[in-house]
Amino acid sequence: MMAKMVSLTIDGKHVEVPEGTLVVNAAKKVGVDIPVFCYHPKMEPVGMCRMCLVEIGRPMIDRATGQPLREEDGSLKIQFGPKLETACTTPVSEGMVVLGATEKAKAGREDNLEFLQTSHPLDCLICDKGGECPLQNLTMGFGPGESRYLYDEKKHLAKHVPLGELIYLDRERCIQCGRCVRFQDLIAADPVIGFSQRGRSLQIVTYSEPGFDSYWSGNTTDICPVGALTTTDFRFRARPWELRAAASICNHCPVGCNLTLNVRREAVSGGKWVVKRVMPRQNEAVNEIWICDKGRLGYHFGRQNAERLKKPLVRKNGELQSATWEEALELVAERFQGVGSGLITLASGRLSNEDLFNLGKLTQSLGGRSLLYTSMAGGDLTTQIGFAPGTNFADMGKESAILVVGSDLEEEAPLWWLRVRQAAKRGATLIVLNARNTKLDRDAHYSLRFPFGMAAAAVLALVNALSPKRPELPESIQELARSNELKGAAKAFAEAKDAVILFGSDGMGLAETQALAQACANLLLTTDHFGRPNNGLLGVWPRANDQGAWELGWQPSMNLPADLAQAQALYIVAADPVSDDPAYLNAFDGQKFVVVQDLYLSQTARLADVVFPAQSWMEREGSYTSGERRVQRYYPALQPIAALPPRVESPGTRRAPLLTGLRAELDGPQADFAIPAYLAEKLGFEGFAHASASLVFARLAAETPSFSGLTYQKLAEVHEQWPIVGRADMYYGGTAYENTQGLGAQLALAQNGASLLSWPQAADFKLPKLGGIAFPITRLYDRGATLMHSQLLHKRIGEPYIVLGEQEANRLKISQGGFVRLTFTESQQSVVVQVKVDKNLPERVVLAPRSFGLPVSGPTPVELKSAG
Amino acid sequence: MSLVKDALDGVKATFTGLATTFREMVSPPVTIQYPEEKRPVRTRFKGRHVLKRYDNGLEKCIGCSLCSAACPADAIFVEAAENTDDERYSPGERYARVYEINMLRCIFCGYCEDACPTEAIVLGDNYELSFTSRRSSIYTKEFLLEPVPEGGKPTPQKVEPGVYTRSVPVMKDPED
Amino acid sequence: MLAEKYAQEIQTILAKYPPDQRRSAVMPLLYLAQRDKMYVNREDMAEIAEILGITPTEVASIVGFYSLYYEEQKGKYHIQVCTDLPCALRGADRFMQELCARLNIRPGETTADGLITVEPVMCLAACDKAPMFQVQSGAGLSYYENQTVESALALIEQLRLDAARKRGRDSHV
Amino acid sequence: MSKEKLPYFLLRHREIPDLDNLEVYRRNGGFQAFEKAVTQMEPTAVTEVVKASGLRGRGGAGFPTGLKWSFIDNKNWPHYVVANADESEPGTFKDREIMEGNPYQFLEGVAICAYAVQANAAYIYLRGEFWDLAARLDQHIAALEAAGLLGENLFGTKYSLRIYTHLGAGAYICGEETALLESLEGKLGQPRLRPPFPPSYGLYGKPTIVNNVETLTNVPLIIEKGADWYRSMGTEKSPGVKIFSLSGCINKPGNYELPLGTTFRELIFEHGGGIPQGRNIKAIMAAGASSSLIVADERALDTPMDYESVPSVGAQLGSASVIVIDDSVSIPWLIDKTTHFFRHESCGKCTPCREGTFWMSHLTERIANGRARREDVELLYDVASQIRGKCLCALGEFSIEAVLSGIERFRSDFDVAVGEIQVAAQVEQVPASD
Repeated sequence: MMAKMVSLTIDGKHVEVPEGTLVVNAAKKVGVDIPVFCYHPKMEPVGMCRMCLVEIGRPMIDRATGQPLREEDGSLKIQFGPKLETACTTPVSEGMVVLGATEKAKAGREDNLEFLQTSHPLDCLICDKGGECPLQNLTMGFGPGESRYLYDEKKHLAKHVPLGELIYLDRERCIQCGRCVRFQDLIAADPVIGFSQRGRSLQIVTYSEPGFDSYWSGNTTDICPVGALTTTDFRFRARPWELRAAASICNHCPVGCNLTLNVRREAVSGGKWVVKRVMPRQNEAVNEIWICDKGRLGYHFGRQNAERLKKPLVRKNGELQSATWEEALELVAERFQGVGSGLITLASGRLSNEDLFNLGKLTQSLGGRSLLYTSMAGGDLTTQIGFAPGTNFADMGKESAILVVGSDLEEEAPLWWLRVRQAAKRGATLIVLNARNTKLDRDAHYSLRFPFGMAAAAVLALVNALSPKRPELPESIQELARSNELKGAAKAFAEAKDAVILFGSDGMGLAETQALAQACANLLLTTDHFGRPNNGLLGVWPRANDQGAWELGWQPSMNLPADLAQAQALYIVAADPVSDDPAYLNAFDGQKFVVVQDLYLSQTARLADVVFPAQSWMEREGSYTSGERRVQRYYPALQPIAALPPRVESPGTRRAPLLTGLRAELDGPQADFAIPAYLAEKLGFEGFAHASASLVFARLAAETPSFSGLTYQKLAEVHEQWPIVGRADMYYGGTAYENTQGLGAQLALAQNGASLLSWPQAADFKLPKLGGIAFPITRLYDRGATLMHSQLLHKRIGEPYIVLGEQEANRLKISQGGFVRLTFTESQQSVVVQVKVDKNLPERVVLAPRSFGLPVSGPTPVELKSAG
Repeated sequence: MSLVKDALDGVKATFTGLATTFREMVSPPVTIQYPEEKRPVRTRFKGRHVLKRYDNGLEKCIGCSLCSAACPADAIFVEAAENTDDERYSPGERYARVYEINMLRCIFCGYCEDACPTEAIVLGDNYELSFTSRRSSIYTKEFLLEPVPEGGKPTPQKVEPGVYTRSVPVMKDPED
Repeated sequence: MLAEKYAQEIQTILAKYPPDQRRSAVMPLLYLAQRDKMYVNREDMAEIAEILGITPTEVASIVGFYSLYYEEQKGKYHIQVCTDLPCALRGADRFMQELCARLNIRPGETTADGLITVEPVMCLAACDKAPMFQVQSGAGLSYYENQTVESALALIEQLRLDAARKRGRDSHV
Repeated sequence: MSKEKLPYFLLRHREIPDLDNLEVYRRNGGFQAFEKAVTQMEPTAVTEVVKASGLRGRGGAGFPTGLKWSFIDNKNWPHYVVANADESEPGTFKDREIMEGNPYQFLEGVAICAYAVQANAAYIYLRGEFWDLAARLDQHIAALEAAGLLGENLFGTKYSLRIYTHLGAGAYICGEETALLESLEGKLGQPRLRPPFPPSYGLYGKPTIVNNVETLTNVPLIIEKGADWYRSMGTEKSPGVKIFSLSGCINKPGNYELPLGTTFRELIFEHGGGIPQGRNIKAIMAAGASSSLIVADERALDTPMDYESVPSVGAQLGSASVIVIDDSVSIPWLIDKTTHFFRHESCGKCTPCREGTFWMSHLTERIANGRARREDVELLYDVASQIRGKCLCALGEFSIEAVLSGIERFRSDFDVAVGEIQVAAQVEQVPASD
């Protein structure tokens, strides 16, 4: 439904905008700058800062006839109010005349800026916002030039106030616009910072433990119109104008947030180019202008630190020793030759499409098996009835339904949590179906709980409520199935014009998520919610490019330890199974030939025969496929590590090394897609590209149906986005970067139409009478390889722990913070971990966070004993 | 006639020339015994940069990088860090952890001096700028900083908390 | 713990507001917490937040904004003298100065025994009966109107006696 | 202007002892109006009577009460009524006397208002200092519930009503109706953006009527005796009686219930007993600290105090809190008092008020203490003018009234203050504190 259009003039420019548009936005659309501080286009207006004052005139209406009055020349008679009005709170109306450049309006701005300057310290010289500061810019543009305030009477306030260990507050600089407070309250739903005191003493405070306890805190530094809020990461590290910007994609989760990596040469790193900060880059279909703190502050693993692998390692006399590329490649090619089906290539979704394509192709050429290293299945279904091109959470509202099942969405994919929540606020029916309470419940219309282990059955119960083809339901789901809540949710889902399902892996492993995905697919097929925009199935994958891996034909093994044990040769890329679960150690018996390709010498790499050093994503080019099936490019930000002295060349524009021939020239880590290509060349296989990611992508697109038609050029296409950010007028939307490097493109759906699948296995899952079951859960801040290099977040990550219900804790006579000995019934391994108590959990349930060193890949029987 | 006149003119010219020679023979020499002896520079001469200190020894440079931004030759590199009261280099929060000028690039325009909000960088008298490698053409902060004045203490200093909270001192407008 | 100590009061307070608007109860609950110590500490704020389902920061914001809540321990009795214009026209400023001088403190300070804090406040809506003040203590708030320095000192003496008696009683328990 | 003494209508307790006893109140006709409204009148009819009476809001803004009630949004439910008992304007002390002396008439007014807009819950937002008063009101409400005058199915109809008290905690801004609603919702007492106005978006986002205590206390009489009776008092455009709070340099400060249109002279010299110690009247503030300073000349003294006439002497009637200033008072000292008040009470939400009141108070402090530069008076005037027309709510807008009118009308006092001549202030100043 199109909104009614309203026409008006702003500073003489004619504008036509939808009814309800605010004057300030209408002006921005025609390039008229109305300065703002408190207003932010992503938030409701509050009209606090009074910066956007303009003169507004409206046509006079004849009370008798209801017709507008006209001047003698026939033009509308306009009446201006006695006062200036705030453009940020006033919606447009037909025939309105907005004047922002009159003496009166200009005086209003000058007055306001003079007021703001009475307490602002004017320490732009050392302020991290200096150079990209709205107050600085607007004062230059609209300010009075001089202040009549007596300098001696300026209020001096604390300049070094840690709100937590991540965000610092400078009380003097704060202009009380409240953007940060409102962001945390309305968008992040973590009102952990607030205003205290009043009048001129109004100040930002936090009483959360730890301070500023939110995954979204970094965004407040972007939208802060002064340098009051700064991140510990960037504080005093560089001036904004000294930084170069490289477009990138976050690789922590499947959302695929668009990033800008700001780089600069750093003396304390020996003059190397380093990433100084990570900033959001606008993509209104993906992350809008936000990123979570993991994306912003967890990038350090890609930096060129001392622990990074720099040269290939080859095992000689039982020791891993440095070797040349030639030597290492030669050895691997020789050993892979003829291994045939004895080869297993194990790679994770941390790799790009190009990497996975070349790795898969090499494995295929050798006759081996490519296995995706993941804890979550169902990608075979998301490739068929996943998000269709044109799907965008931003377009979902009334008439849409969103079902989130088996996922703690804010922990697994923060931006999706944010966008789903906003869709719910716009009127989309949000159904949250989980075994336990999550933050998303607060916004849910239907918040349903199923017994632990019964996710697929719970979805089948929804189908059951709708479809005559009733799948059998196990006993323990019957109560939920009979509830009116569930029936209401099923009905709302079925009746929605558009509907999507997000399924995650909360408390589940491969088998369970496979069943869940199948149940979800059946629900979508039953209700005809697939194959068109804003419909389909979304996997909340553990890694950034898991969807891409599935699209390229990678699949996990349902019994990986056994498969690995049986293999003759292993090629493990961007995966560290041994750290995740010591059970995998059995696979490394010393007999088989093991090649590991990674950034660091991981636990698995230590067991390898050959280790290839890989380039981090910030040193190279590539593309990821997000969970929403959007293929997005990332660009090199840093020069790759080279053992040879670096050539002085500016980053940002540099492409992957152009190799005329291999061997002697190869130096330092190589791109993950290039290494298999080198091997292929050694082995004499045709059809591999190693020279650049774009060449690989061209082959990939030619050989993979869902990618067909995509090119790097296409992925780099952009169009105008709203709100406007990142240009000279960064006061408007904050310091997020404008997207000039590509919005990406969504994959086409598989050609063959989907039909109703067989009902998944949904056997009754009963909690044991003795011991307990450990269910894996995902925490945003985990102890995985990608976060442990970011020391900033260490305090937030903490030590390994498990979560128990109150009853369970009481039974074990243990309280929050106590220690418990956790023994895995099958393997009889045991660990001592700390306990957190969640009063809502049932007995016999143990929540075990993934990537905390606990070998829980799916529901696992355990025994618990208090350990003091 | 003309011959005689020519001869006389020749003689005259010779003596005129010799007069200059004799005069210069007795006037003091222009050359000096550089490097033992050095000629003073003009007051507005722009020589090698000096990073200034306050009387108490704290560095004037606050690491704001404005000199680097102003430099048309991109010769200056500044890397800042945060002061603490236990380890204080300059007043306020920020100081220059690294300050380098590439003298191969510097064109002695003095823009850095103009840009400096704390009068920390000053183009001094020193014009002896020879170096033997590209590496040594990069002058570091340690090299550029002036010596600690008498009565001052070297940086970093341990200071009373809360005394040096302002980066920029309140300065009078320049009077000249 | 407030929830145990004042279970009945908390229920009464919560019953005043619609069930989905518990947050409204934050101010009355803060008064409840302040009764004990004449200030609200972090634990109390956290507990009130827990009762109302909001964050401790949101509770602390309220404490900071409203001038009748204290985040720090001052005197047991706050003598709050209105010195706004109408009262000042009737000598409230002089009244407070003299009172403070007699107590040997400055406005805003607490007497050496830690009992009495004298502070100027904004209008108390008793402009016709100035000089006047209110006494805020654990027992609540009471107005004292048409005061003289002598009458105020007599009251303070009484408050001190009460406090001493209370202490004596407490120490016997 | 007729001079015969009208009986008390709002301060009836001055004539009837123990009116704060429900029995006594009922014996004097109490709660008949409410019963009549609930049992015999349509809700809209009640609103119409109030509209016809010409009653205007007594809290300061003077908005027609009946009109406000008629704006209630009937598409959105439930409705609420909130009585604004956050009386905090320096110079205002009328609501407290009503609620102490004549509480039931006020509660009956709340009840009638609630019935008129079909609200089933009403809150009385009292300033935090009215702690004892709130406790007494709670007892009165309990008494009403016990007597079946509040609660479920009143007078055998389907209508039910509960009244609750809610204490603020020391914030003048909460007298602003939207800030009051925010505060009642458990948030910072900062004003909301308007529109929407409370009758369409009020407490908890629901349609809400916010009325001052005195306004509501008028209502039972209007319902009982009719709109025409009410109109027979006061003036054509400002009908009815009003409580004038008289304070400052006056012999007999206190509340005076008089018809609107009574002159300043009558209030100050006849009722208030004139200026103490035979001094001369210098200025009048008609609406507490928020008001302009009226030069107390003959014309001003003869001005009737109603909503239309007071503006003719460059001021507003507001809440009719009349502060009398005699010739011993230095105007710079006076505006230092008012700006200090506003600086302390500014909520900090909008820039001009937050920064402007702070700056003004700096300047007035300097001027009042004789430390000012000559240009500071001009600067003060500029700063005050700079605030005008830019604030989010009335607090900031009215914070400048005394400053601007003070400088305009009493310039010579300022000249003395910024001159080198030190004039001993009548009242010693106390250091400002936040």
